[in-house]
Amino acid sequence: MTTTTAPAATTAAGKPLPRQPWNRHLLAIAVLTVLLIPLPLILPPAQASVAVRVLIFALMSIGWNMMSGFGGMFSFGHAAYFGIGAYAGGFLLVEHNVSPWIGMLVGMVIAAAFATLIGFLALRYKLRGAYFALATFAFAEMLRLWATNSEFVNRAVGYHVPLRPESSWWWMQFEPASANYFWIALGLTVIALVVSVQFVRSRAGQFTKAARDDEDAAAAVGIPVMRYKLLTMALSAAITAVAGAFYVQYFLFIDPDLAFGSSVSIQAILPAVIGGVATIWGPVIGAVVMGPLNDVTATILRNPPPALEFLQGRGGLDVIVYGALLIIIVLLLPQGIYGALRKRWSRR
Amino acid sequence: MRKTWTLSLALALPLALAACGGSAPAGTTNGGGGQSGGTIKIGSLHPLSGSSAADGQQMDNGAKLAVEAINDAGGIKSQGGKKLELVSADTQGKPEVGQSEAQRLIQEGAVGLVGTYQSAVSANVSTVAERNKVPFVIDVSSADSILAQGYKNTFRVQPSSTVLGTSGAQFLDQVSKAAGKPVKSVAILHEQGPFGTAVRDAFKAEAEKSGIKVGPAIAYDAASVSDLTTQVTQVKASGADVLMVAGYYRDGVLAAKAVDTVKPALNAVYGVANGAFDLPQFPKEVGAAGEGYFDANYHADMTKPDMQALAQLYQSKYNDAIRTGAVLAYDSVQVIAAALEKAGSAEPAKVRDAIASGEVPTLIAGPGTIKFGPTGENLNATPILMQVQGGAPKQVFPADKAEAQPVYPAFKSQ
Amino acid sequence: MTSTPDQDHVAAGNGGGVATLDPDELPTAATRTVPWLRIGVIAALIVVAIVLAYVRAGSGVVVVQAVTTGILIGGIYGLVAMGLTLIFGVLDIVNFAHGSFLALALFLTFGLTQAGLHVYLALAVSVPAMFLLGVLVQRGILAGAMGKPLENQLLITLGISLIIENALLLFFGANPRSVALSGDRGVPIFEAVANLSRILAFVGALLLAGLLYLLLQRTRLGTAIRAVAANDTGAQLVGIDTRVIYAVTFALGTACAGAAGTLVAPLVTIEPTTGSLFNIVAFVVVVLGGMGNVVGALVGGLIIGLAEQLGGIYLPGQSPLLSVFIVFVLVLFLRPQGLFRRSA
Amino acid sequence: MTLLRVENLAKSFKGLRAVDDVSFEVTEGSILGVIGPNGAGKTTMFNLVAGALRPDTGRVHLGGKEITGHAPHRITAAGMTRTFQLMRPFYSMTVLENVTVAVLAGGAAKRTARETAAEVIARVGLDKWRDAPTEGLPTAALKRLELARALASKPRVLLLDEVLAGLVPAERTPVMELLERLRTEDGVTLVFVEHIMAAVMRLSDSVLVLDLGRVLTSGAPEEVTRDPRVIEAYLGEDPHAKA
Repeated sequence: MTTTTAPAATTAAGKPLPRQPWNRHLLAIAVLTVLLIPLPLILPPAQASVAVRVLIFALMSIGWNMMSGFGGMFSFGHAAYFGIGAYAGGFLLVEHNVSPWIGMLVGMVIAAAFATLIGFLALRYKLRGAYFALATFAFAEMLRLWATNSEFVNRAVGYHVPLRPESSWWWMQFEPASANYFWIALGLTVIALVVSVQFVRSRAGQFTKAARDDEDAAAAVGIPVMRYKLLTMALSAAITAVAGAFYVQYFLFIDPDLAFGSSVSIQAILPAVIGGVATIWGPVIGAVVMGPLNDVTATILRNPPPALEFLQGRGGLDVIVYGALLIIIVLLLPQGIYGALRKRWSRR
Repeated sequence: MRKTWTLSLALALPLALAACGGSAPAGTTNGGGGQSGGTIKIGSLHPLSGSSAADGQQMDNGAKLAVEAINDAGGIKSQGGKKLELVSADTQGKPEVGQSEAQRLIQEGAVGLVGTYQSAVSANVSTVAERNKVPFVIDVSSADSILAQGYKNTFRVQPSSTVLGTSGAQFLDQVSKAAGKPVKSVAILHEQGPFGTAVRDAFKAEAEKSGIKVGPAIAYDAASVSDLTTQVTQVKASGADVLMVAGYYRDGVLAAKAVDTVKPALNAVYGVANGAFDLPQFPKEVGAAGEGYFDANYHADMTKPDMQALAQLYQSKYNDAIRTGAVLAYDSVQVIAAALEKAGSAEPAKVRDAIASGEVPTLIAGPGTIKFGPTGENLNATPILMQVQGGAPKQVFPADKAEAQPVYPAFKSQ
Repeated sequence: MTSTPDQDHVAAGNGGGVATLDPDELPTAATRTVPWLRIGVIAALIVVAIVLAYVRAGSGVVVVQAVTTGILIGGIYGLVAMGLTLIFGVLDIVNFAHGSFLALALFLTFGLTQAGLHVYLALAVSVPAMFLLGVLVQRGILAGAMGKPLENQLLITLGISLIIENALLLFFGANPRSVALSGDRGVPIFEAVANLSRILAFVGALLLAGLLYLLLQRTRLGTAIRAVAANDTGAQLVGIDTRVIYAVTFALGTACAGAAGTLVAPLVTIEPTTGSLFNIVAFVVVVLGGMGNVVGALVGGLIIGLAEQLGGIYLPGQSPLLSVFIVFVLVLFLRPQGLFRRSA
Repeated sequence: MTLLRVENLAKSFKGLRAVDDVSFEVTEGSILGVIGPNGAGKTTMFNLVAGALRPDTGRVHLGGKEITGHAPHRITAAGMTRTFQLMRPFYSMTVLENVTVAVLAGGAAKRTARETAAEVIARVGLDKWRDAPTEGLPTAALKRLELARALASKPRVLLLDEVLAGLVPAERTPVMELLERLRTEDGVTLVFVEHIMAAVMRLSDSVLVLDLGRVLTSGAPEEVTRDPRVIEAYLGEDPHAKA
């Protein structure tokens, strides 16, 4: 009767529970932050602005990854949340002289509310996969079209952030090459990373992952699936909205295409997929790789090595190279860079 | 623990690499020039790829020709004959790319910038220019809002949307009255962006002053429109005797095709700053249907011998007909060069002051030289009226710029 | 099994509703029944929309013109969407490169007409050429991404479209080009008019939809394609080489883009980015018609064409795309499986 | 005392009556076996009771409270949990994580959840696989995981959908022993759908026979299996032969 797999409670006590990676992630974030703080002081200003752009990408993508990676709800419309963040910041600052920090918070709240609304509709009507993705896309596009034609948000003109005579933390405005921009972006990204670590290890995060893996089974163990999916979407939207709000203050300008265009949604997806979907580090690694890529190819082609001289000055070539690299990376590393690395580590 | 460190390293490494990859060329340029070296750099920011690449490449070529002309004439004489060097950048038509490219050009030592075609990109670049205190001369970008920021370092050679719309309405009124058939009502078809709406508003205000009835004003989305037949049918139903069209190239062609199909009873199709009607390829694309189309637009002055020479040079060098955008870029570089000459220094702040107080001859048709007002707007920027005659756009009004007489009503059949 | 764990799990997570494709497409007798009721409801809604447009515009001519234009444009949207829906239905790929294939065909047609060929004879070259390219792209690039998550495929096809569009820019320059159809003129339809070239493109779209339908319903290849769409593992078990079917289907879809490119060449300004104009609308049409449903794509195209044109009357000053997306979202929520696909 | 009471449950799919006027009661601490030929409506009935489907008519009471049409997670919270016929683990997680999620969903504190989960895992005999990813786990282990996950939410009523299917006979016995212990030690009430008659005969206090969506008969296992109508429903197949 007694087989090897028979319930023998005695073995349970001896085996220690496996360690969880969360604290290691947090430690890595801390180490990385310390390493990166001096970066803007080392980099030439043009590259420092690339670094800021990388951080904006990372921030957008950390948001996307939360909903679409950990939550499994593929969003092709994160431009909606990015744009809401950007417009909230721009609108409040330009029209009502409100600090960008407050604008950022307001943007987060509105984006979260909008995401909850879209999520409720999409989940209520049981949209999944490509259908869900296209629904999110449609909402982002509708926002873009609305903003383009709405007097309320200054139509297609959008907003210019007025320049201030002096640097100010409260107004988030500094000298153009100031390291402060990088540090703010770094701070926001680090917060977003910590939030995503804490989210994944939290009850909500575990429930969300369970619901992604199997919705019915999750409901059967007692998880209110809808509630946690909406929560995840709201959090995801809020993070991406932060990226939008910062974008406006850094680039000092926003218009409907920049805020809600479909290329924005792609920019939110790209780093996570390249770096590794549903991993903490994927969006960051992806942003670091893809962010400067355009500039690097453009730079190389501007002053090409002798072998490639014939390519100099041909418009569009850098984009071709970019497209080719994109395909190669996605084909060779379908689980993303971090996904591939992790696989190697765990095999060891 | 080891994993953590490896990870940190793996993350830090690409950043560092990217930085190196980016900075290497910057290093080479430091060796090659800057202000202390042999050349003075001027940045050219245009969309060399993307949907506006055709115009962007034209404009970049125009800027190149200007630099060559100045260098061939002995460079900047007040600075010992120093040569100019044009550093071109591709904005891809994207504001954020335009912004970082502008930053890069300034970092590489550009003492002035010209650009950029799209209003959104120009707006972003103007901010960069203002913060770095480097002069930026806008060749093409008509949105009024760009110069409404009170920036001190942004100048615009071409007329603003408001000027275009206002002059457009005046020209129409004058030409039709001269022909003895004053315009009674105008229907408007315009793209829905800031450009189209600003032109519409200015045109409407001015036309109504002259007692012309304006309406309906129909907007369309230039990026996605694929047919304008229904809109033109609305115009036909309204009974307007002139159709005003404010838009870009592709939609301008669609409008012309729709007019040809629907055949409304119009005395004229009248573009204001239309991106199609005054281009040489427009009659080729729509054929006889384009005959008689007006366009009130800033335009290269083909009555000037210098302009004719430049057009020939462009044709022989790039095997393409020069467009006004390229001429504006050419002029914009001339503006900076003249300022360099006047200031006797390549210091951006001094160049800026010289631009603000200077006066530069232009190849664009207008009442005079390029001269900037307090907001940075070119005070002498006005459009002229063009009309497609005999399969090519001709300057027809005002009389002193006319290559031919305006034909109004433009369509014989009426 | 272990090689594609993700796929299995995703399918399970989806409740099998979306990832596995249209069970209607199985060649059973029941699927041939025409959903008359649904067609009736849609037709009634369209009539109501037209009446409202008339009330709003106050001019019969304008509405007749809008309907005429909407239907003609809709046929073209349907044509572009047919290829897309086929690819989605069988390969489960959201193909972002579809518009750039169309652009490629536009330039090909331009080149051929420059060489003296009549526009519509260019079909004889553009369709096979695009078919071939489709095979190459599928075998060379996309085969490696089959069964991978949505986002991976999306980025790959995005990469392809970036390459094609910018290669066109590189080789042809950015000057807009055009193809003239000799003898093109306005043809009166009731009180409205339409260009001959648009009418011909519309007729071409109908013919192509018919051909594609016959191919899918009446040939062995079509049966195999439908079998793979319904259940690729099952199809494999009965001896269908799914790799061949994937390649052929993708190529067919690309060839549709090729045909569309040639047919619309006289109507549009030919630029590297022209194709992307059609792409977004085509996605909407695909969902509307039911993913994988070729005839549905045609009907969906007509509806979107009408929505766009009538929407311009309802919401003057707004982009016609806004009404397209409003219709889209409504359909998505009320009939997520598309207008012509049964609920599972 | 009656813990689960089902009254006149019915559900149709497109005109087909999958479940038709089914009523039964389960006393606390008892085991009810549900049998019936393929297509008898067992799984549909299960889904109706567990809240995965909403019944057209009829009521479900759990411990005196009506739970008809409640969402599955609310029914779980009310004390009734189910397993799935096809095993449905959270594929991205290890066995321990799977069960931990269920423990957390039951409202346990985060600090102790993993220990509790480990105990449950040990209890169902999954210790060997505890830290393994669910991908590639053998069927027997997955079945136990289904059980462990269901147990983690401390149900008063456990609905088991063919928990023994796919197991070789040697693997069945320990699971059956486990089920019995659940009843005796934990006082869990069990309702299980099963094809394997030996298990039904051994475990059930009473048996419910469904055929074509209706209750054919119910009663003690021995009586039911001798009922000619039951034998008829199984197409002349002697149900005892399966054992």
